[in-house]
Amino acid sequence: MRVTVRLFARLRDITGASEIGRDVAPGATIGSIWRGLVAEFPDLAGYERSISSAVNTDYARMDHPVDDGDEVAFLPPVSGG
Amino acid sequence: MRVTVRLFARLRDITGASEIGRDVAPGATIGSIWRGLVAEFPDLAGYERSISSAVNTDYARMDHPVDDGDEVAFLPPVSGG
Amino acid sequence: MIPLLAIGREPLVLALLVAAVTDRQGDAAGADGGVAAFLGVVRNHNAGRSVRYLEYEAYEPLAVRSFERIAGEVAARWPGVRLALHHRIGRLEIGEASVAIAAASAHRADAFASCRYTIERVKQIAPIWKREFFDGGDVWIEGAAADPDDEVARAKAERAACA
Amino acid sequence: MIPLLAIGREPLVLALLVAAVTDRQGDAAGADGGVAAFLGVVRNHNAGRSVRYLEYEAYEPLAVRSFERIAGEVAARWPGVRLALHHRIGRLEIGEASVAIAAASAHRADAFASCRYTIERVKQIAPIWKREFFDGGDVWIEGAAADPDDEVARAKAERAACA
Repeated sequence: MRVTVRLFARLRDITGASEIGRDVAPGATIGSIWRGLVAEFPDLAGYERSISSAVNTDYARMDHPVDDGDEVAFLPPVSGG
Repeated sequence: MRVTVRLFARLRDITGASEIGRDVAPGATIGSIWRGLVAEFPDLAGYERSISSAVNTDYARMDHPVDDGDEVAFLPPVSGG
Repeated sequence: MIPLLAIGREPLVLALLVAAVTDRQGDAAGADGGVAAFLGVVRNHNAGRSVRYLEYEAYEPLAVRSFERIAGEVAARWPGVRLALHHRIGRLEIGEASVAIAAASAHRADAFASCRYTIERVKQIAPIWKREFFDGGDVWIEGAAADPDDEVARAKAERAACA
Repeated sequence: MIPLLAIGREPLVLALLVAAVTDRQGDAAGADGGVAAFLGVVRNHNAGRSVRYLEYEAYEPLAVRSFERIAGEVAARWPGVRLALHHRIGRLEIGEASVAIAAASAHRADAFASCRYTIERVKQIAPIWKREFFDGGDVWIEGAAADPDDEVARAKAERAACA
């Protein structure tokens, strides 16, 4: 299965990309994708407790399963307003 | 001494005048002018407890003395906003 | 630049009040983080009556002084807030604004609180009256007995402002 | 008519939001008694730094959904309130508005509370970020860990709204 990962604000600066394609195994979750990113970009580890995530432009928890073609997004703490 | 009395909103409707000239004796207060008006226009009596007053465009209490040439105003309960 | 405190017969333009409170000079320029604003609007219903229109009148010089007093109370309670307050008089149709307030501050909590406090105080102490023309007649609306020194009323306005 | 909820790069015009929330049709026409509004403005100081300008970015589709969620919360908590909420993204200079909110209601207490609640919730859950360019560098500002289902955060927003 292939998913698109969207990254914002400082997460994008750390990874150097706002959008990354990822091949994932069946049974993958948002959390497993996140852990894969942290392995690749250790500076992401500091966001372990403050990250939010979304699937297909809806907030979703880390244990949410992903499907082929999903858009998964990781959001650092927000600062709008 | 002569003072000008200004009346607003329903007080003006009751008295039929927005401005009345009044000759007052030395020692007159806002309160004595008010009581004179109530004697003349009994419908004002209902405002006994809710009236506010001013002298020369500043709020003033009923026991405030008046001087020749003063502008005295009587204000029913307000409803701005 | 329009005055910060005013009474007049022309339609109110909230954007002018917002511009007036945010256009600061010197050290205060650029220090605002938020502007809270309020418009009082003529409603088509009141106390079960169908309202056709309102007529507002004011004891204008005392009303302006009352606005200055309110602005002084705001300055004492929320230092750094810049306040604009305009009230319209004359005939107002349904949907038109009778009062406009804007309060700028470095922090939104102060902007909201001072804006809300201001409308409460206007209703308590500004010598302004509205006459309601409804289906079947008209009536002077009488609200608060105005007493600027009434600390109980002032405390009530502070509570409404969540201050 | 402009949309009630929006994100875009153009300067915000508060008057358009006020017009949008007060221009009601049918039974609701003329029922508004007050409009509370808020503008968030770019400040020249933050955390001891001299700010030069800000750049806002958003995850736009999720941000619009977040605004819809906030509007739904407002509708549930303050029935009859009509809400408009616009957020700007891109480069914003000192004094420019980043967010504009207008809330119309028959009663001013609901207008104020829902307006304040809305800005608190935007800061809690809207996927929007600001990068601050200050004298000597730049930094991403990181505030709240966004979780729309966090009832503790929601209760905090209600308290700030004095609701």
